Amino acid sequence: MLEDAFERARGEKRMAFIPYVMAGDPDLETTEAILLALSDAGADVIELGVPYSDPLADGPTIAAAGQRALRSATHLREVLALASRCRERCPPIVLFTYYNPVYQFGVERFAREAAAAGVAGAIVPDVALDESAELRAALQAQGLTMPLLVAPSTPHPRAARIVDAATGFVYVVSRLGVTGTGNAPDFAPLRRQLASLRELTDKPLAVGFGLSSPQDVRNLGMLADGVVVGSALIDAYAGARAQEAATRVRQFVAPLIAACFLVSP
Amino acid sequence: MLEDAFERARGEKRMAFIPYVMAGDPDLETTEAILLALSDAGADVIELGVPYSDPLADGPTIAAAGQRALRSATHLREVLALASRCRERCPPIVLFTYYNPVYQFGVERFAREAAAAGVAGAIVPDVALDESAELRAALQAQGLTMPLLVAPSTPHPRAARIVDAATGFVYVVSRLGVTGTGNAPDFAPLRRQLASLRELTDKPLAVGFGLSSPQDVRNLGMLADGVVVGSALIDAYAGARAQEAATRVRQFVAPLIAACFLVSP
Amino acid sequence: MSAPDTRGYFGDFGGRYVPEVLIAALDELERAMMAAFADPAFWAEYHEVLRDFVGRPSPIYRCERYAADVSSVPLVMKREDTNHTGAHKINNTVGQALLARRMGKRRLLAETGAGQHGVATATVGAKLGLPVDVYMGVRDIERQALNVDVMRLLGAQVHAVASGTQTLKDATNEAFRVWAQRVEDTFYVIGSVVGAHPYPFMVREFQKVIGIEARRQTLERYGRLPSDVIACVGGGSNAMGIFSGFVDDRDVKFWGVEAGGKGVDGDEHAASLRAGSIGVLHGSRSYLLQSAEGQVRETHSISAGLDYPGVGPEHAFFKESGRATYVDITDAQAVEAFHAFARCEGILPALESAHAIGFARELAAQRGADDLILVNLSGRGDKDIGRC
Amino acid sequence: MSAPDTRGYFGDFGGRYVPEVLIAALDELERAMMAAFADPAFWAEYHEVLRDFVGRPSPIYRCERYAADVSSVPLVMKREDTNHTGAHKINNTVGQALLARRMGKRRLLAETGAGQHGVATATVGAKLGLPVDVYMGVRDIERQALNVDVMRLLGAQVHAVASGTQTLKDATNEAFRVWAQRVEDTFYVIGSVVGAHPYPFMVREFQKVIGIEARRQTLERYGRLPSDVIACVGGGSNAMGIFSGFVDDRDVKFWGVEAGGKGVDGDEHAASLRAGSIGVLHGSRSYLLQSAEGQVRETHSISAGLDYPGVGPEHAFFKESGRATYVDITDAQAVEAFHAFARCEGILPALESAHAIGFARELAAQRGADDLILVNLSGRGDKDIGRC
Ligand SMILES: Cc1ncc(COP(=O)(O)O)c(C=O)c1O
Ligand SMILES: Cc1ncc(COP(=O)(O)O)c(C=O)c1O
Repeated sequence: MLEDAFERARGEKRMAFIPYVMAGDPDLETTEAILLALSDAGADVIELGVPYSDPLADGPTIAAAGQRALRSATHLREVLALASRCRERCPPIVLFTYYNPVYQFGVERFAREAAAAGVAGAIVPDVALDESAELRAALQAQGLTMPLLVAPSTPHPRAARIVDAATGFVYVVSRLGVTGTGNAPDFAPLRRQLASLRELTDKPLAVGFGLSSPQDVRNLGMLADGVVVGSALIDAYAGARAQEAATRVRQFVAPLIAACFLVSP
Repeated sequence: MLEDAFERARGEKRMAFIPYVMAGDPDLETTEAILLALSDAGADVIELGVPYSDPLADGPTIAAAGQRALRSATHLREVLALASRCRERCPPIVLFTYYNPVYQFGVERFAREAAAAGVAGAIVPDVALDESAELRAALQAQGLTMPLLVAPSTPHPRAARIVDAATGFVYVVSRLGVTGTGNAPDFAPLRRQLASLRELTDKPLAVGFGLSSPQDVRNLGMLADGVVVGSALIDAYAGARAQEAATRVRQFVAPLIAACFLVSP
Repeated sequence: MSAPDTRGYFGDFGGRYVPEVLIAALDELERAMMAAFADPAFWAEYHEVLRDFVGRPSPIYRCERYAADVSSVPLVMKREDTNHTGAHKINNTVGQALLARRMGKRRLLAETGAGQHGVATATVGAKLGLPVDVYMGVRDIERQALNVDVMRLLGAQVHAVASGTQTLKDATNEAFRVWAQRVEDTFYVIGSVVGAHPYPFMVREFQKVIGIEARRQTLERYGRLPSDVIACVGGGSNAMGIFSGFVDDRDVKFWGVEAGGKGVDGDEHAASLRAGSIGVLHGSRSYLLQSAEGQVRETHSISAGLDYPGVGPEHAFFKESGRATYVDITDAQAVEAFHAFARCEGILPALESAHAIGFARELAAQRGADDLILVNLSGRGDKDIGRC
Repeated sequence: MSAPDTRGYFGDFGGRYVPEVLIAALDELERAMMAAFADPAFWAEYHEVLRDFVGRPSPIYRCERYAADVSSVPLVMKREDTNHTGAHKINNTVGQALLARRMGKRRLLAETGAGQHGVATATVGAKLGLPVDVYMGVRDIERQALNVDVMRLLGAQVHAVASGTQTLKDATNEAFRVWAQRVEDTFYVIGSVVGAHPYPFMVREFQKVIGIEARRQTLERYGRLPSDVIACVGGGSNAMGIFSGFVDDRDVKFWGVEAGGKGVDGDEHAASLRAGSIGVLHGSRSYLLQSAEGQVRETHSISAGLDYPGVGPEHAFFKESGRATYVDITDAQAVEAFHAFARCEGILPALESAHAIGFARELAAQRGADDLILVNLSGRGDKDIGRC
């Protein structure tokens, strides 16, 4: 499923647009409305965040969204049910979850139920290459992907091993640090890294962390296959619920999606 | 002069009555009125306290009296002037002073000016036998006495040396501790001590510290030659001034003086 | 020296569950650490600072009165409370800061709960001229205002963490986040035998001096080894520090004392090993207190330094292998031990250490003159006055 | 060992200016002290307690940064701050309490100002099972509430002294008064080299361990003696303790640093030697701050432990004989040194010690690499946080 999404975008000479949404923030109804809005707006893949008490790869925006979601008692089970409910009406959904909820749920069970819910894969930010084998195998056994992250600090030989092991796509972290809109990436080195990763693999390269504006998207210079926007999107609908949130999301993503096209190679 | 006072009392088959007054508490005028009242009432010797900032042999009553006196700027010089003013109208005056004011005044000068003021001697509670030689010599050179203290904790051989060195009288401390009315002496051991001191010397033995009532005086059983009453007397006039204070003093000392007689040998 | 495997596992516990952005830094740290550990000059410098600056060796002290009514067993305290800054924490910060300097790092970063580790890091940073940023939960900043003042006097920047529980757990998250941003020039000084590999191993090696000294001192003074070694367990560094000196002495029993709070049957405690389950927190797999859904739980202990939902992976390994036994002491028992020990021995123990001391009295009742109980008195209790 | 003469005089200073009621107790004490001093078993016990309980030897520590900008002179701190209870005071209370036990005394009595000596006495009393009564001025109880809590936790009774200045001077008067009442079963533990003979001598002998250790350590580490030894002077015990280790090394210069308060030209300071005159206070003849009429003056220092109008008689003797030079450091200078030292070396000095440290920087500017300045860091500054 994921491969198709990137393929289609590539066919349309654009980068895939991958919004990140925290499930259950502030309630599941709102998330559902947002998912549908994103789908309508033309998102290619959706990252669906699973709330976690200790999101150490996340900046304040996503961390706060997770706190709100926990207050609405959203955990992995509820997120899977949501994904299942939306599967027919949405582009491919990739879960974004920390490892511990998965571990408690049971790794095998997680893979099975995620597959049953129609989910395309899982990004687990605190499981880097070295700890990924078991989870990757379990997901793969269910036909699910496990994108891995490459960071600016990742040395080249290690990056080669990561892109090798990643499935679905490679998540290229745009800058040092955590998610959040505070400081924009430094695009020159990012472009260099994308070019060098491109030499290593044909797998789609999706860039995330800190992208918030159409200009950021354009700055990627079409070197990436996809663009992840999370914190900025959450900021855009924070405080709103249901249809009101959906409306704001629609307004917010339109120019970003346009920017994915605008760039000339 | 002191010897005469004790002699006269002995002749009258009574103990000499030796009130203690803090000079300048709360002002010199009051002290003067009190001195005259004591004289009228029949005091045999007067201990005149010199205010000092750190009276470590004194309990709360005399310490507080000293504080009040210091607030009226009464120091050694003022006390000597007072003694001089009252000399004609009073029984012999013995200064009760800590060493430091004397030391600052100058030991020689102190002896000289005390003699000039007509004072009979000086009791210096923080100068025990061992440190007393210089001061004693200076006072003696001016014809002044220096009574020394004997405490319940003083070993017998040392007591012998003290009574030897003491001039004027021997000040027998009635109990462990400092001046004050809090706890009355234990009279049985005190009487034993008086008896044993009596074997050592013919010098007058005056008992002080903690005596406050006619009964205390009677409890001495005529084994002493004199009775010092300080804190209880100060309590009796505290808060009053001038003639009012003098009146209270007169009322307070009358039964004490009577008790000095009452005791049958 | 029993090291974890190459992936940083002690048996099933440990590992490296951190974002990719930190992996290179952990690799760099591991390489630098191994090089330093193999370099006698590094250890010479470490020991010189421990001697001159920290005041090591810390003494062992035999209690005269505290448990004399219940037992004739010699009850011996390893006196980490006499260290500069008043706890064992500084052994570790000295080691890590020297390593940071050796690696050419320009700044230090630390999380802190009670503030003891923050103070120990600020202290070493001041001494070495390395700027220090300390992350501390808003609630802890309020509860431990004095230590905040100390850190500031030492020139450290104390940053308030308002997310999550606003305590140590979230301060640690935040420290990881900040490290991820500054990973190139910043050394993250972790305060206990927790975190991603190589931290649990490295911190243990820096705290091992406690056990090495205590073993030598006990042999010298009493001509024998202890029958039992007791230490409180928060993250587990003081316990691992003293245990590791005796790890090959198979007859020496290890007792880790966790914070029983208001009772381990309820929710208000911090006894991860006693009452938790296996999971992943702050970079390693170990025991932790969590909900059925894998959300990390809020904990409670009267002692701020034990108020942490996780525990070092090597303790989890010791628990599974049976090398150590983990027990708990409640708030009330710890407070009682604090008072009794102060009055009987003239030493105010840290409330953390009071947990170990409380258990020691219980164990003493089951031991005799031929045994010898060694307790790690991990810190002084000045910081706890007014709290019990 | 340079003892005072048989009457307790160092030159013209010292003696025994106390009420007769105490003379026998002082005689008894002197005899017991001399017997103890001649008994190797006494010293063995004293040194064992210092080692196991206090944590001695305290280290010497060479500063790396504090005065490096003004001098290349090695600046070495004797670390009394690492002692149990955080100051040199405990060396003395250990000695006196052991002596009290040897004499069969049943209770300890102490005066305290800042509370450090009170805490040190309460500590040793708890350890030995001897009840402790501490006398402390009402104003000091307010200013030093934390130490009051510590004393109470240790089981001591703290008695408020409301007379006079309500500070250390009057607490000392009161302790003498109480001692006079209980002289038979009570040992009065004086906190500095002051009081009537044999206290100044005895306290010095119990603090001499500082100087003996420091001399050995300096020789071992640097192969030479210090050119200068610096200590702050309140009553003078930490200074006398370190000086006495070097007293026969005639080339070693001694510097005593008094509290200059708001300036020794005015009235608000506590510099008895610099700005006082000879007199008698608390049982001995020495320098003190007094009015022309011989009333003892109220003093001022930001550092409670130096806020005392008198000084030990041996210091008066050292001043007269020129063996030591006495200087002063103002409140403002001490506070500045406190901050600078904390930030440069990672050590919070007691405000008392900060006086010595402040002067050390001045002296360092006049010394070079061939010299060596040794400073007695008499205590830790935790107690002073929030006061500067
Ligand atoms: C004195 C003391 N003991 C123990 C602990 C708990 O930490 P650990 O279990 O890592 O020794 C702390 C933590 O702050 C502490 O300050
Ligand atoms: C740390 C410290 N240094 C110095 C002093 C001053 O006393 P001394 O001059 O007797 O050493 C005190 C007194 O409390 C103190 O606590």
